[in-house]
Amino acid sequence: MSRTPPALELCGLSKSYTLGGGLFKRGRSLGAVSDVSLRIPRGQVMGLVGESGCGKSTLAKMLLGLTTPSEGDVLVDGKPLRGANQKALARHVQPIFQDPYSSLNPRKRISQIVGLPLQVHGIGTARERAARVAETLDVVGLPRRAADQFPGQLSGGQRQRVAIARALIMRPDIVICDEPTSALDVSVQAQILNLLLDLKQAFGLTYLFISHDLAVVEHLVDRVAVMYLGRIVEEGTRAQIFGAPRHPYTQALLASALTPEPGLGVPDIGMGDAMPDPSAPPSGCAFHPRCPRAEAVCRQQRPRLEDIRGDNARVACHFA
Amino acid sequence: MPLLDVKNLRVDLPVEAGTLHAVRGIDFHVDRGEMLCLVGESGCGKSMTSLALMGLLPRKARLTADRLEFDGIDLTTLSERRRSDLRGARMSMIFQEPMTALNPAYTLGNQLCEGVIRHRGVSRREASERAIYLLERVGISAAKDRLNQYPHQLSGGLRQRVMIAMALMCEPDLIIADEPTTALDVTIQAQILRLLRELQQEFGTAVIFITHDLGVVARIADRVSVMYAGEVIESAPTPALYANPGHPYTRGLLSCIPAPGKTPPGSRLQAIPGVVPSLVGNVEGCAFRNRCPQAQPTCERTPPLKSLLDDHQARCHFADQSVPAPRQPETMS
Amino acid sequence: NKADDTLVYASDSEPENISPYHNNLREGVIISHLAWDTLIYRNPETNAYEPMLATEWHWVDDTTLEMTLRQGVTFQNGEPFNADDVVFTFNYVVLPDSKVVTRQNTDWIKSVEKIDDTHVRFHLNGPFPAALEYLSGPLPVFPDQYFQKVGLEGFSKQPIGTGPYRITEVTPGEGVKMTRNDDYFADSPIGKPHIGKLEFKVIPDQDSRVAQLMTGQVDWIWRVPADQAEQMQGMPNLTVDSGETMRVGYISFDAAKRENSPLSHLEVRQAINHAINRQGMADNLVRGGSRPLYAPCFPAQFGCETQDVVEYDYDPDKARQLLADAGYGDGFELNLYAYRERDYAEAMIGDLRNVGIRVNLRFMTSPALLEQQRGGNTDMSFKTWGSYSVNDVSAFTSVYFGGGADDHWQDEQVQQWLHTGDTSVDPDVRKENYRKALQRISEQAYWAPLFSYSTYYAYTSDLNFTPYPDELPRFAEASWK
Amino acid sequence: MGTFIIRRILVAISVALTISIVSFMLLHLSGDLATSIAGPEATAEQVEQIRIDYGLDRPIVNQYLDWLGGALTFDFGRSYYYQSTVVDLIVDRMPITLTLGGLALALAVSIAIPLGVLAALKRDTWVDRLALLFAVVGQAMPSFWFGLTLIVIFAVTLQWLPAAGSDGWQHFVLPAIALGYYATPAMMRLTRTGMLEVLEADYIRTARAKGLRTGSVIFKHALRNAIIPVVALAAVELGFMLGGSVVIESVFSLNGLGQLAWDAISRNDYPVVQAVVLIIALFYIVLTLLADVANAALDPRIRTR
Amino acid sequence: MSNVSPAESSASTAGASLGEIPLPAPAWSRVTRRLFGHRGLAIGLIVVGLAVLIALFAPLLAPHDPYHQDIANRMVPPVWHDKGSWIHVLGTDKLGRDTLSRLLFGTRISLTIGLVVALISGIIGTTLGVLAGYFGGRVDAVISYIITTRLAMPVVLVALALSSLTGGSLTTVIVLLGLLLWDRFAVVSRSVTQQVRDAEYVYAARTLGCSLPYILLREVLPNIAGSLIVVMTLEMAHAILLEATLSFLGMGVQPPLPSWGLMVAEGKAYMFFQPWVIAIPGIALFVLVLAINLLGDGLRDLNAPGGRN
Ligand SMILES: Nc1ncnc2c1ncn2[C@@H]1O[C@H](COP(=O)(O)OP(=O)(O)OP(=O)(O)O)[C@@H](O)[C@H]1O
Ligand SMILES: Nc1ncnc2c1ncn2[C@@H]1O[C@H](COP(=O)(O)OP(=O)(O)OP(=O)(O)O)[C@@H](O)[C@H]1O
Ligand SMILES: [Mg+2]
Ligand SMILES: [Mg+2]
Repeated sequence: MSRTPPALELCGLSKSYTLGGGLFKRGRSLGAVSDVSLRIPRGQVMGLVGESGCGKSTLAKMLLGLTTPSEGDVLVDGKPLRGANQKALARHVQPIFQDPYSSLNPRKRISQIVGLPLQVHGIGTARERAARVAETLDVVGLPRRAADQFPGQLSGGQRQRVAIARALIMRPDIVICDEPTSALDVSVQAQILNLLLDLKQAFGLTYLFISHDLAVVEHLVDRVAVMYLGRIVEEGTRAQIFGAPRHPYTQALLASALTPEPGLGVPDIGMGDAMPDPSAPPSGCAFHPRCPRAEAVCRQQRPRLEDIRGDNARVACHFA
Repeated sequence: MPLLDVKNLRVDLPVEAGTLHAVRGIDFHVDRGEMLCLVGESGCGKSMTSLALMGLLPRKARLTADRLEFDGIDLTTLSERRRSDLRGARMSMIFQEPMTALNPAYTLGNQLCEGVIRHRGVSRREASERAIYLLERVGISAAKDRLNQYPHQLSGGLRQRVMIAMALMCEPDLIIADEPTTALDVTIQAQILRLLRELQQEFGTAVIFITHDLGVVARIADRVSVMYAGEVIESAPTPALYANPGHPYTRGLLSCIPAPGKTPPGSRLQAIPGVVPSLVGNVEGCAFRNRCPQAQPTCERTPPLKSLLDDHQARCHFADQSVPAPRQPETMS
Repeated sequence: NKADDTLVYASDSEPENISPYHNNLREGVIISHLAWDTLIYRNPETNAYEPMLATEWHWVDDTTLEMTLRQGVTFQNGEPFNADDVVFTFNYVVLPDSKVVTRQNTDWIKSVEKIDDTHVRFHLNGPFPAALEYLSGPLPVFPDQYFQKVGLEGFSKQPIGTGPYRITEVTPGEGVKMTRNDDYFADSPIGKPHIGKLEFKVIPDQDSRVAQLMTGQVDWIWRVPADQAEQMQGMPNLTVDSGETMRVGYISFDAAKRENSPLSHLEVRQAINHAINRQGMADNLVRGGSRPLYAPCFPAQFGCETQDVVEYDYDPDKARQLLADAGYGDGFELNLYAYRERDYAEAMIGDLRNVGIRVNLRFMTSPALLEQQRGGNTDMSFKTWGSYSVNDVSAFTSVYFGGGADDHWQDEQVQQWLHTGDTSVDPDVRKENYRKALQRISEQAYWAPLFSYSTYYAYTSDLNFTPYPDELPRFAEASWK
Repeated sequence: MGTFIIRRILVAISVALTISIVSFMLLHLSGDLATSIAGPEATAEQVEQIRIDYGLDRPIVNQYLDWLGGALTFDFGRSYYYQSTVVDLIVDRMPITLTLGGLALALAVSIAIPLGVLAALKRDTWVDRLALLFAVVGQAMPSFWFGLTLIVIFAVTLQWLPAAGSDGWQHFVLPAIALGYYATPAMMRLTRTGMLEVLEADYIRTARAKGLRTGSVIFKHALRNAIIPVVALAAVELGFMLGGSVVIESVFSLNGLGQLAWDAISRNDYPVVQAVVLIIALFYIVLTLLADVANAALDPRIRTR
Repeated sequence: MSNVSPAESSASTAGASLGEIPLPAPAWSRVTRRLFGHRGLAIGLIVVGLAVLIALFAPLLAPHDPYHQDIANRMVPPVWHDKGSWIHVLGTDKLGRDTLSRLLFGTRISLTIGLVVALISGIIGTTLGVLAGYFGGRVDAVISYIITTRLAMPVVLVALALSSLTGGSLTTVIVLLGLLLWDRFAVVSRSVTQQVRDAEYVYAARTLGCSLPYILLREVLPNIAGSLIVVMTLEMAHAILLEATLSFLGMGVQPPLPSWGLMVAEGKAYMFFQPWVIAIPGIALFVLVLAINLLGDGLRDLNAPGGRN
């Protein structure tokens, strides 16, 4: 596993935005993602969870080359992404976005949408491309006649399949899924999750899977990373995270998940309401204002993300 | 007498292709202090139902009902003016989207107080005091300062709590909460749900809670009504529904969610194949039959509402028959 | 109006400076004659020169004119009129610093010398036969003490003259208010003014002027388009009058720097002269006394000797023939520059089109046109000239063919004749030279003179008003019915 | 709010500078000024003299800087045509243009907003269609035609109001209607669209759910948000009215800035043209600045952004 | 009995109304239905279409040469007037040219002005607006500043100043208006682009390595076209009217070209006594602008998202 480079490796990745800047004024800086390092081995599914606004989508955008990192590097198959052009990257990394409604251009036919990657990369003749499109629509389980329709004529689940078909037609190695099912209801969600799992098996895909829904994450992933205010606070295998979470934020998160078990009531996680301001993060451990276990040291020192126990799981907490 | 009694409620919307029957004759009732959950797939008419109750349907919508009574008041014949006396005072609503449900141009204080000033004729001072009290109750610190803030200065979770406080300003008898937590992440969702439950127990308020998250339903509801394609297809006390779902759609829904500890990770999930029928025009027979694993030719007839155990009804020809074995998972369709 | 003894008259433009020497607008000339007097009066009916501020005058020699001034005249501010005023005025206006707008009105004067309080002597730069004409026209007399006290700027805000009306208020962009000068000297050939107050209003929009005349906000307007004027004739409370004016419309050609320009061919210029339906335009468009003209001068002007001028009649066939002769049988394309009366220009374009010349109209403001012309960019321009009402050909033909900035042809022979005519004091010599010049100009078709303009006046029927062909309304003579 | 205003002011200043350059260049590069000032009768020497007198022989940059330096202290030089300074001319004419523009805008706003609200509330009824017709008529009618028609009807035929002049309020009625009508359609349509959009907004439903009375929902909650873009547009329209009133001023012989500019253009009185263009631009800039501040007051999101 | 396979069951039991997503009607018939179902749009389309036809076939339709003048026969009133005649149905103008013929030929000029100006300004404004909206940040700041500068300039005055110097002509007017009227396009396309920019399909195109021009032209533009069409129709009307205004002030298209604006402007002198001179081109102008407006409104309605499905 250490021989072959991981499919995706992030080294100290950071991204800050400038807020309120203009022609004449420098804005404040907001660290959306800070110093994130992660390795996703080939063929694995990495889950990424965290509060809304903690930087998950920003991270995904950097992996897709949609924004350039302020610092740090992304390695795809061991090769740095920085400097690689978007077209070359497109062959390796493809996204599936959250919203099946806005991710398809409403004015193009499904065949055009799915065939676009081939066209952009100049692959095959028109006829070959059409064949590839049909084939890919089969793979994601869409009827062929869908090819001539417009996105507006498809249901949410079908649209999300179109998006998946578009992502897959170039046979990428890595698929970045940014909340791919949160806009869908449970029955459609199940269809999509099944499809993702099937494809992983069939093509050996590597996924980065971002979601709020812990049950879904637990069902799907091999490893999980938990983010809080732009930083990874805990990372480990599914069993490690869901079985024995060590960071207080992870614990709160898991405690808040509601399983369909009548009568259990809603648990009290005792975490206060203060969502911190990402442009002025708290000192020390960013979680300390809301942490039930916080002590003086948490205010002063930022805990490092370390593999303390040597079990290949990392956590950033003074008390882990 | 139930607080809210609904018989054969229908909501029709004219659309380009004809008439869309968004709500197709549903019955339900809510008692004082009760929490009723409405669940169902997206687009099955949950929001339309709640808007119908509030009298806030879209402009073109047409409402009919055999009975639509709130505390003995017939809502179908009520004038808009009398209706507005009820709204906010005795029945109030929490909307799905906390980010847009507050007017960006006015302070929270202004928006919180205007209702109670209008209905109870109290002074601005008194109204503010009540607002502060409620904001504190919904867990907002420094409530007094918040009154002078504008909605955009608040995070989603805070706004949603403000909406809840606003719904409580006049101590209504009925709160309708339309997916109040779908936009929020789990930690905030948990806080809000707890709060709603507490307040409800404290004030004896009846709540209609709309969601499609079955996890949430399980934790908070007294009773559940499951909707499909504009109809209530099953209605039961919460434990009964989870223990013994009577309609194949309910069963399908429950099996779609990965349940930690029950569904093995990485295994295939159950899914309900096919799509919801178009609600434009009339639907003959059982609306679910094209997706139903147990569908029979009989299903082309409209299924009756069958009563199961205490207060448990399901609209299926076979509701009272033993549950058949779950169907094999589908492959990619 | 009659009720408040105020005559409100309106026109489209206002003089940039009320001082008569510092504007070149007709509206300015009108005011000049209301508020100031000249040394000599030209009787508009007989064209004879009569005494005004000067009671007598005689030529000492070809370049010296002596005048006897009237006594007992005072300026409107009480300052007495005497030789100092005359000496000051004319010595001031010939200074380059005085920024007089129309130099040629004054540049024949070298200096004026005071002999005694009632006698002055004009020294001329050379023989200038039209001197009396000028002295009776655009050369009013200013009060020397007052002017020296307030300067030009002060003077233009609070002008003082000896004339029948006193200017009380000048509002740029709006107009001028005047009241009757009750101390006006009794022997003036103008006579005592009748109407108590005059008000000049600037109303740039033609139709607004008409509307205001109809609503009674204005009592008198002029330059009413013929069509409107004829319709207004039917209105009971309005009187419409018309008369020919000294203004002449013409087309000037400029082929000077254009060897290959079609206009360098005499036949082409002649063809254009034949192609334009002067009579039709005068009768149908201009109307009100307009007549076709064939020479660059107004017939009433001294020296407008047209007996040998070629009269190009309206003959499209001949025009086509001439064009064919010149090698332009298929026609050609040309620009026509213009700055006023777009419909006249359009009519000409129609006529030219009829003989195969495709003309594009380039319509612009008159300064812009002038700039284009002086830059040598205009092949053909439709312009007009009003001679500043000076009844002498030197104010017209010599301006355009005497070798000045606007002489496109620089025909030395013509220049010679005109010069002789302009400087000779013998009327017959002058006439002879002008005749030759005009003849050659027409033979060469350097221009296409078109027609004289007319003016339509429309005013309230309560008013007694007499129009004169020199385009100078005399409100001091007007009275209420 | 402070930084917001400061930033807006900085942008405003740079825009004003740009306009000053544009208006200066526009006229200076388009022909020989000296010839046109000198007038038809001038000789070549006189033209040269004028070139020197007016400083037109110096490098254009110097001329611009001098002019700008003057403009900063509201010294726009002297009119080539009138015997007075440009500032005096402008100060004289400004009240008329401002009165006309202000009245026209007030008229437009007081018709457009209520009508827009009504059309939105009565959407798809005959009220709405009538309002649309009214708007389209306003857009389709050249303003001079409308102005003259008003004159024919109200001044000439009915003799209710004077046809021209600026001596009293009566003189401003017709021109204000003619000018105001031109701005009404856009504002009305925008109000209508804004109201339709806002009425669909969730917070309107919230307000109704609180049981507020219809009037309170419409005027307190909906209108305030719907007119935010209308305020911005109103400022633009006023700017347009100030600069575009030439036609109306000419038809009604009002002696305002537009007329001044138009006369100056036809007389090549460049100092006046430049100053008027700059002044009108400054008006626009100040007005949009005010509109922005007003919007920030109406919409707290802008203020604290 | 309870073990029927799902495929069979749905095949055998699904009623017609329960099928999959209903197949939409063929695109063309839907379009025509919507076009003509919308009364305003239909009227607008017919009138504008008619105007285009008239413009194209003006030489065939015109009873006379529009330039042929006959000053002896000037100011003939239209046929319904006592002194009218069937030779000149709409009468003649001040030079005795046939009004109807000039009106028909004038359609060409007015339509050309409307179209070309809208096109030029559309291209300029849309380019600026799309770039500002798409890139945001500094690009946006700079372009917004350009837009503000442009808005702050009094258009009519500038247009007048320029055209008085150059002497108006059809080309000058078109170029001038085209260069001046792009502001609305820029403002609108900027704000719509800002909405579209963050649509995930644009991100998707970027992650596929689509070139910038492709994204702007093929992904962004079609989705903002709806608003642009509306602005376009507004600007067409605006340009036609502004030309009329310039003509009124004497600085528009030059005669003898018969533009409607010019005809209205010329007719002004006859408003009091021969009102038809101005009324005839005025009404034509009014009808065309009305139709263009209806067309724009209709297209906007047509393009409005009618719900997600
Ligand atoms: N273009 C941007 N400019 C400035 N700030 C931004 C920008 N994009 C994102 N941010 C900020 O960066 C932080 C991280 O945003 P991001 O979208 O990555 O969060 P997220 O974890 O994906 O949240 P969610 O779960 O709600 O999707 C947020 O505070 C957000 O406001
Ligand atoms: N304004 C409208 N015009 C036409 N159809 C509408 C309108 N609003 C909703 N509908 C349709 O009415 C049906 C019921 O909508 P409703 O909003 O009640 O669904 P829901 O159950 O609340 O769904 P969700 O879970 O997505 O909120 C849907 O098919 C929807 O498309
Ligand atoms: Mg995100
Ligand atoms: Mg809903």
